[in-house]
Amino acid sequence: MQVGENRTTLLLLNAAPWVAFLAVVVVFGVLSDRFLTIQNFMNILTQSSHIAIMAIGITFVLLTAGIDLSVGAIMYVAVAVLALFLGGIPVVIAFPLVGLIGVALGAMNGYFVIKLRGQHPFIVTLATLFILRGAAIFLTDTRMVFVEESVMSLGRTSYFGVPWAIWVFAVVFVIAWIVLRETPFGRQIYAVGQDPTAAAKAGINVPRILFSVYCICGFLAAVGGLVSIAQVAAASSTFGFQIEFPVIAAAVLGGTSLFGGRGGVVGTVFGAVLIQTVQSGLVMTNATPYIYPLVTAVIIFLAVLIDGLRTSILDTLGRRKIRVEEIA
Amino acid sequence: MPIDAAETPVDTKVEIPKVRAFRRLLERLILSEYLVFYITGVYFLIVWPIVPEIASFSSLRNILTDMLPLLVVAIGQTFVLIVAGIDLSVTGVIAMASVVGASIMTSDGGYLQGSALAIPVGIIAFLVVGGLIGGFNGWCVTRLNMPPIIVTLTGMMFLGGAAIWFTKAHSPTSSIAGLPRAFVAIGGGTFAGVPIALFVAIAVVVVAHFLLSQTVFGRWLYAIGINPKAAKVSGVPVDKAILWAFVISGVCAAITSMLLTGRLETGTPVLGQRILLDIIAAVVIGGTSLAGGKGKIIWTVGGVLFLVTIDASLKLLGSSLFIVFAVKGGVILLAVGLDAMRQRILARGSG
Amino acid sequence: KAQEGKTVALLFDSLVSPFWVTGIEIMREEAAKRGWETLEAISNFDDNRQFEQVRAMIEREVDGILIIQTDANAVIPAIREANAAGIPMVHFNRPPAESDAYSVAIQADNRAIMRETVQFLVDEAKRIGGTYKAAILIGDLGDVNAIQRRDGFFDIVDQNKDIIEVVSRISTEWNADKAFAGLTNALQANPDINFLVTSSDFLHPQIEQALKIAGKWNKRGEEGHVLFAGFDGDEGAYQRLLDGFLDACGVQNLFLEVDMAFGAFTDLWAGEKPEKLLLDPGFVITQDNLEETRDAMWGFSVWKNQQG
Amino acid sequence: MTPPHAGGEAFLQARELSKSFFGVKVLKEVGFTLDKGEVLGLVGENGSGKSTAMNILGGIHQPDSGQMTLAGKPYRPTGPKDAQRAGLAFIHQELNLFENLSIEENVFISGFPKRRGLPLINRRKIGKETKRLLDLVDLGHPPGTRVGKLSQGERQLVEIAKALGFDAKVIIFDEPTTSLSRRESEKLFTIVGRLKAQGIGVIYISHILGDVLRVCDSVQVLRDGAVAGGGPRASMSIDKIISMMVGRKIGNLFPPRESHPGEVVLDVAGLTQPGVVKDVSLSLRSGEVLGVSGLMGAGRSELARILFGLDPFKSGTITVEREPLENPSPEICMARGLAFLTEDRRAEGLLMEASIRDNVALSSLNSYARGLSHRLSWPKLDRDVAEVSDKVKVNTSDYIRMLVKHLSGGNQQKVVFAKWLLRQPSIFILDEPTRGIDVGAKLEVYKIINQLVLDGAAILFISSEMEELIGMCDRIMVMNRGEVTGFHERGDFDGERILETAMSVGLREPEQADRKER
Ligand SMILES: Nc1ncnc2c1ncn2[C@@H]1O[C@H](COP(=O)(O)OP(=O)(O)OP(=O)(O)O)[C@@H](O)[C@H]1O
Ligand SMILES: Nc1ncnc2c1ncn2[C@@H]1O[C@H](COP(=O)(O)OP(=O)(O)OP(=O)(O)O)[C@@H](O)[C@H]1O
Ligand SMILES: [Mg+2]
Ligand SMILES: [Mg+2]
Repeated sequence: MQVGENRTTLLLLNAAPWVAFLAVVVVFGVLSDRFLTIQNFMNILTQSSHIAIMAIGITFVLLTAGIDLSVGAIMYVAVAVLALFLGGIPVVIAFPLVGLIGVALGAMNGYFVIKLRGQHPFIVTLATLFILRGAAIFLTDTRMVFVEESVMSLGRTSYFGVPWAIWVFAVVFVIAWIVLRETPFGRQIYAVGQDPTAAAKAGINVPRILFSVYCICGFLAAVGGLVSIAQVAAASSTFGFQIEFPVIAAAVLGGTSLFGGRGGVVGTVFGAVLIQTVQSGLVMTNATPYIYPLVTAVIIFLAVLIDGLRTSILDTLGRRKIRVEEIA
Repeated sequence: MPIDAAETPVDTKVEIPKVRAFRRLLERLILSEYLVFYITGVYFLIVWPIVPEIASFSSLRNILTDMLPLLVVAIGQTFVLIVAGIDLSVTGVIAMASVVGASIMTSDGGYLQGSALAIPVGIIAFLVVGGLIGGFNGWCVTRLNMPPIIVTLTGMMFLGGAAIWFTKAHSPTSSIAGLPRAFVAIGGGTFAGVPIALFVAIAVVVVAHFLLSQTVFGRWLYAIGINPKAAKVSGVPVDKAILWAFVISGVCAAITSMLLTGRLETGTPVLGQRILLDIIAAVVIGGTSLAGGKGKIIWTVGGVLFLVTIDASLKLLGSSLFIVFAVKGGVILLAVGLDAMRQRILARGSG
Repeated sequence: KAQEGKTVALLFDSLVSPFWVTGIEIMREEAAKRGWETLEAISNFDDNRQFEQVRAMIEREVDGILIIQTDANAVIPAIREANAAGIPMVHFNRPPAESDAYSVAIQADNRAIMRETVQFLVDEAKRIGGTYKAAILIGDLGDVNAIQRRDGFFDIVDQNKDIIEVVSRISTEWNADKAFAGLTNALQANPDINFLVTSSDFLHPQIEQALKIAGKWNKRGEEGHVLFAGFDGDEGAYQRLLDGFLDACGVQNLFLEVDMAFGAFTDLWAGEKPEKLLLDPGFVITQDNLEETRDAMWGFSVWKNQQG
Repeated sequence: MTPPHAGGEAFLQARELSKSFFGVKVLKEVGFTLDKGEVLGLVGENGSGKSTAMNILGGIHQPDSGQMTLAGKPYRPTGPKDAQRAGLAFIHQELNLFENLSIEENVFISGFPKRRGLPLINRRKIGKETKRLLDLVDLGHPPGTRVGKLSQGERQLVEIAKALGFDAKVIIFDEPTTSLSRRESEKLFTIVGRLKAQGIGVIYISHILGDVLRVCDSVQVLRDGAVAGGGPRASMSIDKIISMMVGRKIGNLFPPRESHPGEVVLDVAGLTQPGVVKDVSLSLRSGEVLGVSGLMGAGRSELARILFGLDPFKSGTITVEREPLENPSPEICMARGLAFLTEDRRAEGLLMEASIRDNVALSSLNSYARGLSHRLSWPKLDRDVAEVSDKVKVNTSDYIRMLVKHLSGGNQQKVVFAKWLLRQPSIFILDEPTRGIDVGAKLEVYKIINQLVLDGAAILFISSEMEELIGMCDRIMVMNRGEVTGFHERGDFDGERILETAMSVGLREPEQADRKER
């Protein structure tokens, strides 16, 4: 009986993000007649693309029950290097170099997380967050940095009517989806997140997996930085500041658990788009700017609340049942 | 080669005991719970010749008064970390309590402008804001099964925004000034030459230390941090104790808010926004574990002292923001590295 | 000269925009010219840290403190400390709140300059005819200057409600991504925006990008030109004036302000007591007076240097 | 059909393996041999080192000393992967499956076949292969089913299927039948027979000695980390194995006790929680030991947890000393004089990182607190802790600094006992109080229990060891699938009959549920 009710609740909780999304769209659609247009949908996707890309990266880390607070700092360092040192170089060379910087910085995180095992990645990446922000400030001297017209023009380029940022976003999403679902590496990430001891016993090289996910996360943070800078053209010392919050929120909102082993990039993308939809809806309805952080905070809070309820119900359902027939 | 080989044993025979003794001393130092005090001392001695001003009376006094607000909020954080939680909303509490308290006391249009009750009610408002927010955090964590990181993270975002909104509704400018002199004294005033803030901080330290080391409540907190399931089976009111840990953290943040608000003579919604990482870093550097079950007030005092000493030296050196960031990040890494090393030595020692 | 060998602390809260970067460079040059030494510190928007920096500078026994505080009220205790130590304090570009503590503030007359700037834009609008949909990019709501500029904007547009309707107030928090996203969304909601004012020139790259995407980045006189005014007077603004995309720009006279600030120190050391608030009247540079006024525009000299 | 092995050596050989954890020697120069096509049974008490020895074989732990050879070559795996490559498959005691993955993914997690030229998993291949393996163990689920959806027994079958998929030369089964019903166990024995016929070496660990004698060619007994004996099946019997395992006759183990039951202190009527327990009624008197017997998963622990307010129940009543117990929680139950010794002392019983004193004091702190501030009175607390710890003979003198994690299992169990003794409760619920402790410690525990009963306490004694129940209890209640299936009185105890009661409501025949023996 009780369990039956639980199952219904669970179904509702699982559907909750979609219901919330629908509600948000309907509310803003009623409030602003421009909201429900293809063009606006494109805008939302474009603007959420850098968050979504970084959130995809952090999904890999969260799946192993880790966390990376340094993504915003990596993003800033990557862009600062692009603007300051890779100015004259064509983007086809400059962008991969920036990606490499992201991988290197992610590798630093990964190295410390593995070496300082027993210390939560939270505190490790908190430290690298400080160090990398410091490095970026050192590079830029806190000045605003500008990128070349060749980078900026990408922010205005469309292929087949779809902006460049969305293409990048789509490519990252598809690759990430395939990697997580269809490659041995992806499935082993899930295994490590579920139970690292068992994973080690099954012969999985757990440190290697952990190291790789931080590299991926660093790489995608750099890519997110590129996508963002191509749109906004210049980066001040607040570039990427505290962006880890919406990024983590997007992943959690999409159903990726902070405790590892559960979630995926589809949900993450959904979460990122939902957050951006709300932001854009608030601007379109000319809402008072003070309310933005409040609304965002409330949305994240509700998402995690739902996740918490879902987890506890899953736990109850997962408990051993002696008398199975009574709950069927 | 053979000649060298013949000589080496002589050397090593002399060297080994010394090396061993040195190693043992080093291990003892690393294992010591007061490690951070020693490091602070060493650091101080290193920078002394570079910036002699750091040892002046007024500079030492500045270090002392600069550390008080950070210390109080870090003490609250210690309670939460001991139960294996974390409270990121403290900066939000600092901001919110600051503007709410100020809105009551301010002489330009405060709720109790000019009333004799203004200051007591204002102080109570600070504490109530902190206590309520802490209580809400604790409730979410214990009752709604939400991870503390996220609960308090959203709390931080929400309160930061709400504090600006609140200020906007109470002041034409971006902050609330005109606070009564008697209140301002809490942050900046002195009594018999001693900063009043020092009395406040000492009171907090003493009460917190007593709670943690001498009372049933303190034992409960440690037990929960080590193993909440076992604590529950042993009859510890786990949920209630965690709730109270968050309330204490909120109240401590509110006291810090009072100190800072008094010091700047202004209620501002961005107060403390940038010190979140300092707070957690200070507690962790002191030796309190993020994994719970381990922590002492005296350790936190050491961690805060260390951080503020470094900060003071960097300020006197006129260091750039880059160095400040890099040093802080490096220090956190160093602290976790030392802790990892300590764990390894302990495991070996018993193996 | 008695002034040689003086040490002055320059306490900035950030260097986010070219305005501050150029400001600190002009200060360093000026100070060097006068034979002063400078100590610098940046608070990264933390009031309490800045208070502690002031105390550290007092500790270092500097001869004067030039400060750019984040919050007008929260700086008062720092002024008191400086007063008590007998060290002159000068606020650059942002005045402190009213108080009994004594210090000298140099400030651009933001509201007046913004009024004048927007007035030029309104005159242009009247000249061209038709009705206008206006948008403003507002700065950080915790910054006095941002609020004064916003008020200056509304002073003028509110008088001209018959032809101008404000359809969008975009909060930027002095943050480039927020500005970009906000403007893009505003243009989405109101594709007919044709009257745009930004509270600071450092947001020009984002504005250009957003307008380009919306197909509205057109020169003065071209079809679909958006009436566009800026504030500060940086090198980007000069370039865009030159190219004809920007119609007007309220300029803070940075050279004058630095000169006023250092003059205030000299006066204070000489035992004089200048007024608490010294205003930089600023000026508006427009398409019409570009040639005559550009030499007073700090952005022009930066621009000239960049051209080599 | 044992094939000849190289140089007269056995196919797999281990010599003088030793291993310590945290200073405690767990394996003491253990050796064994395994031929191709041989089934070796490994038995011993809990904690005697069986799993540890196998973990060394499987590359999970490295031995402190000792050598191994496989097919005549030195064998020293540095990790599980190494062991797998060498041809070793391992079915762990604790299931090693990932609930968030599908059956096929679990089977291939350590090495997926890839699509030609691509780094992608060859789904078709793993699906087909998994299907084949699942057929071997008679599990009908589609290979794509998430393991989280499977029952415990089904998961154990998946583990077995996984090991079969390795194409191994040696397979280790560490207690593979704990969650299997008889029918599935039979299936497993057939599989073992087939492996044997294929020339694969099998190591089979189990506590069910009958099974061991049935499937194994030879048996090796471990005691306290050392080899206590062994030999071919023909030379072994259950009695002989037991005396090797324990080192003495069981009869001496239970100190005699006079019993004088008094008032009913705990009365349970019609306790029901859907899916867990159904209509449980019992009454417990002071000065009485009521044993609870049943097969694994009978719901005994669950019943105990409900009684102590740790789990909810839907209907029924609990009465303590004639007062009803409403909305029980551990705090309320403790205030009413109950104590609960959990079966999982590591996870629920102890603060491993804390000192003995902190552990022993934990449940009684409030009675040592004074004044408004609840300040603890340390001297009195320390004195009482030392007294009660001495009483249960915890083997250390430094109660204040010694961390519990450094104690041996038996001493840890005594600490848990001491914790509850300090409160002086009148009703004890003991769930497997002797689990994982050595024979000497067991005897101490029995003495403590006897002393408690003499002092008038009432004891609900849950145990899986039949001998222990028979030796210690005044009455034994038997449970199966969450229901009480019968009571046995002292003097009328008979292992065979109790076991019969424990299985009297067949796992697969719920319609017989009302047939109760009294
Ligand atoms: N990783 C470990 N760390 C510390 N101690 C361990 C570890 N693994 C096993 N032990 C200890 O080693 C001893 C032997 O354990 P082992 O698991 O080998 O016993 P076992 O014979 O398999 O018992 P059971 O029948 O209960 O499975 C126990 O006392 C156990 O507590
Ligand atoms: N069918 C099962 N499904 C899931 N977990 C099980 C199952 N059977 C046993 N377990 C787990 O194995 C652990 C060890 O079982 P244990 O030996 O305590 O069984 P038991 O005490 O005989 O069972 P019970 O306490 O239900 O009578 C249990 O605590 C339980 O978590
Ligand atoms: Mg075992
Ligand atoms: Mg049990």
